[in-house]
Amino acid sequence: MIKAASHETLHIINKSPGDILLYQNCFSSLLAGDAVLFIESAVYAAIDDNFQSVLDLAANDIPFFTLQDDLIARGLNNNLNLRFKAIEDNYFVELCCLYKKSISWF
Amino acid sequence: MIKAASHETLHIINKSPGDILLYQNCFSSLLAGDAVLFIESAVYAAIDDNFQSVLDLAANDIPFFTLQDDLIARGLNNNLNLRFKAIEDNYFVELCCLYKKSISWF
Amino acid sequence: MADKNILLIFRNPPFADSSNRDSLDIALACSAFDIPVSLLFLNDAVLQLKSNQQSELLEQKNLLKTFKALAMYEIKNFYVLGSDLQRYQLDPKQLVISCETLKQTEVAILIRKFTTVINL
Amino acid sequence: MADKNILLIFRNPPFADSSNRDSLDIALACSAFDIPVSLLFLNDAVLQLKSNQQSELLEQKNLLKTFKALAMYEIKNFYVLGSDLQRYQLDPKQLVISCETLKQTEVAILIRKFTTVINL
Amino acid sequence: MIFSILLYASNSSQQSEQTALRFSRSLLQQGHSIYRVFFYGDSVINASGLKVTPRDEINITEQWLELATEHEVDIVVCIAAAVRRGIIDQKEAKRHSKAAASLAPGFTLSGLGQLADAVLQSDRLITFGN
Amino acid sequence: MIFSILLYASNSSQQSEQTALRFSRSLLQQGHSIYRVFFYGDSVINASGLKVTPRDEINITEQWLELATEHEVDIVVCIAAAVRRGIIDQKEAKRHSKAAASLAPGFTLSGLGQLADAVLQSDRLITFGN
Repeated sequence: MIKAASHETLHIINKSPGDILLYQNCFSSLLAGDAVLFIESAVYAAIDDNFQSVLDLAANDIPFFTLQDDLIARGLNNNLNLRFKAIEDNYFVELCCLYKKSISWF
Repeated sequence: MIKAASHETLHIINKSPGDILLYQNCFSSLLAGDAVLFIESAVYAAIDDNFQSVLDLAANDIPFFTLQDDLIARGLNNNLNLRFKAIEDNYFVELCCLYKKSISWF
Repeated sequence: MADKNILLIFRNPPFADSSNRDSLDIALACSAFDIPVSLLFLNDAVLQLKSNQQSELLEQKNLLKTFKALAMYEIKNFYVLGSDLQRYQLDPKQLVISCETLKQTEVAILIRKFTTVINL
Repeated sequence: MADKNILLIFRNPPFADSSNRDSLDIALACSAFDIPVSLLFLNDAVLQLKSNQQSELLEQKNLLKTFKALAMYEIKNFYVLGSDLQRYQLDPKQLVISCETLKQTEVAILIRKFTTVINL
Repeated sequence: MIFSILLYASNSSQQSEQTALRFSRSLLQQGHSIYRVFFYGDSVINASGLKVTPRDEINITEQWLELATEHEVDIVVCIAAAVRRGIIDQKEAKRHSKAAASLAPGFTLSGLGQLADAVLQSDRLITFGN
Repeated sequence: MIFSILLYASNSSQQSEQTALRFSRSLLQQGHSIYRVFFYGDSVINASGLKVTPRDEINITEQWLELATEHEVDIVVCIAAAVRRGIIDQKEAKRHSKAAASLAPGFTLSGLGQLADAVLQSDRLITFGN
């Protein structure tokens, strides 16, 4: 039986996936138990065809969240990468409570 | 006999080579007759071991200049990439006169 | 003084900073001074031309109306990169203004046609 | 409230913006409140620790003196990446403070040890 | 839970401020509390009482003040960051012989100790920057 | 040759301003001229008369004013960019019912037409930003 990982660090990233170095830094800082929340311009990662190579740096067991309102504001409703789970703002708060700390990457 | 290219566009770049996208944009915009001037944090390109891959985007006949004072201020005096020619501030002005226009990449 | 024309390069996604609005305002000012203006969208900048944006959700102003109004100021030359469209799964028809799609190698050739380039 | 400790992440080269100075000031303030402080230098940030900088040429203040003075405030844990040193041809001996050199994979493990991380 | 918010915009985009506002409103609605909002770096410009927001844009300064008043949130502007950017209160104006103050009423200038204190007193510190 | 300078700092680092100053001094020394220096975007903060520069740092505002006075350089601050960041002159203060002005004496607020005019009147426009 696999023990469920505890909730450790919530990584909050807000730049578009064009900022390759920022994504490398963020994804290299992940350990099991962490999660990544994509906000503001980072929501474009969910429709970025070039994103796979940097995405591979993040192990499959790291959950990816993205803000629903930031997606809709940018006209992004379909063809989203299935790895991303869109959430409401109140769940952003819940994530911050659930995880022991946050790191903002900007 | 090869005709000397005219002096067309001076590209002025000021971010460190960690900003990969900026360097790709700048170097993709070069044509014969252009030159690149590396100022401020961009002078670190002259000591960057990882720089070769992006540098290959710029054809060999594109001159690379860098500001002497910006190098010295950052403690960079030796092991500089030989492609870069260090210049004084007054030659920065001369380059701007010599080339028909400039584009700043920041 | 030789005749001038100007290329404004946009490189940033919508809402992230003020550079897109600032470049657009330069475009309008230059046009009012009868300087021919062209706009080039690189990287994420094409994303701001996407239709169906709902910036009111962010309590932000979007620039779509201003882009659409540029034709009234005789600003009609817009360029985007095919590779950027592809990257972000965009069809040229989804853009709010009609843009010419360039290959990467055509950017350098385009730039050469202008006396002045502003790249905020 | 559980005991706190803080990691400050530096990511920018010297002179480029105010983030390095701002992070350093946070380090000093936290130390004054008896919060244990560690500093992690990523990417270009290691370049600001290089000796032989002559910032007076730029009429800028450099932060070398402040970094050297951190020990007086009981701030002694500094981390750099081996890959960043190598990239910029830096020897740990050329740095003005004594840093522990980490492998890329050790960064995530380091981060886990802190209750608070500020990453300007 | 007790939150504190660190605002650190590196440019005049209001996007990170607006995200921070959305986040703050949401957490207060859910019954959590904010110990302190700390304006640092270029974010201090948002505490200017002299800036004029175009009519079709949101006035971030007012929104923070409303939130602070309604929920008794402590809003602190870093004095060092503010003074070097021309955001000064009456006291600083006098001390530096400046003709006028520029800090919007309702904001307080104070030192980074207020941020360190927020680290100690809060369960979570969330940074919003760009 | 006739130069114009466009300043566009996206953060409060003074590096690009200082490079622009070095460049401007050098070109004037070589007998070229500056038609106009145009402050745009976040660069307008450098035209604040209320900011206090720490004693061990260079006061960029004063340096631009010195250069302007000595060489009769036209220095213009974009009015739209300035007003939204709280950099206002007496006229704007009155118009918007603000308690005080903040623009440093010696600087002028004006519109983007001044930049378009600079494009037309100069041989070279050089942008310094970050």
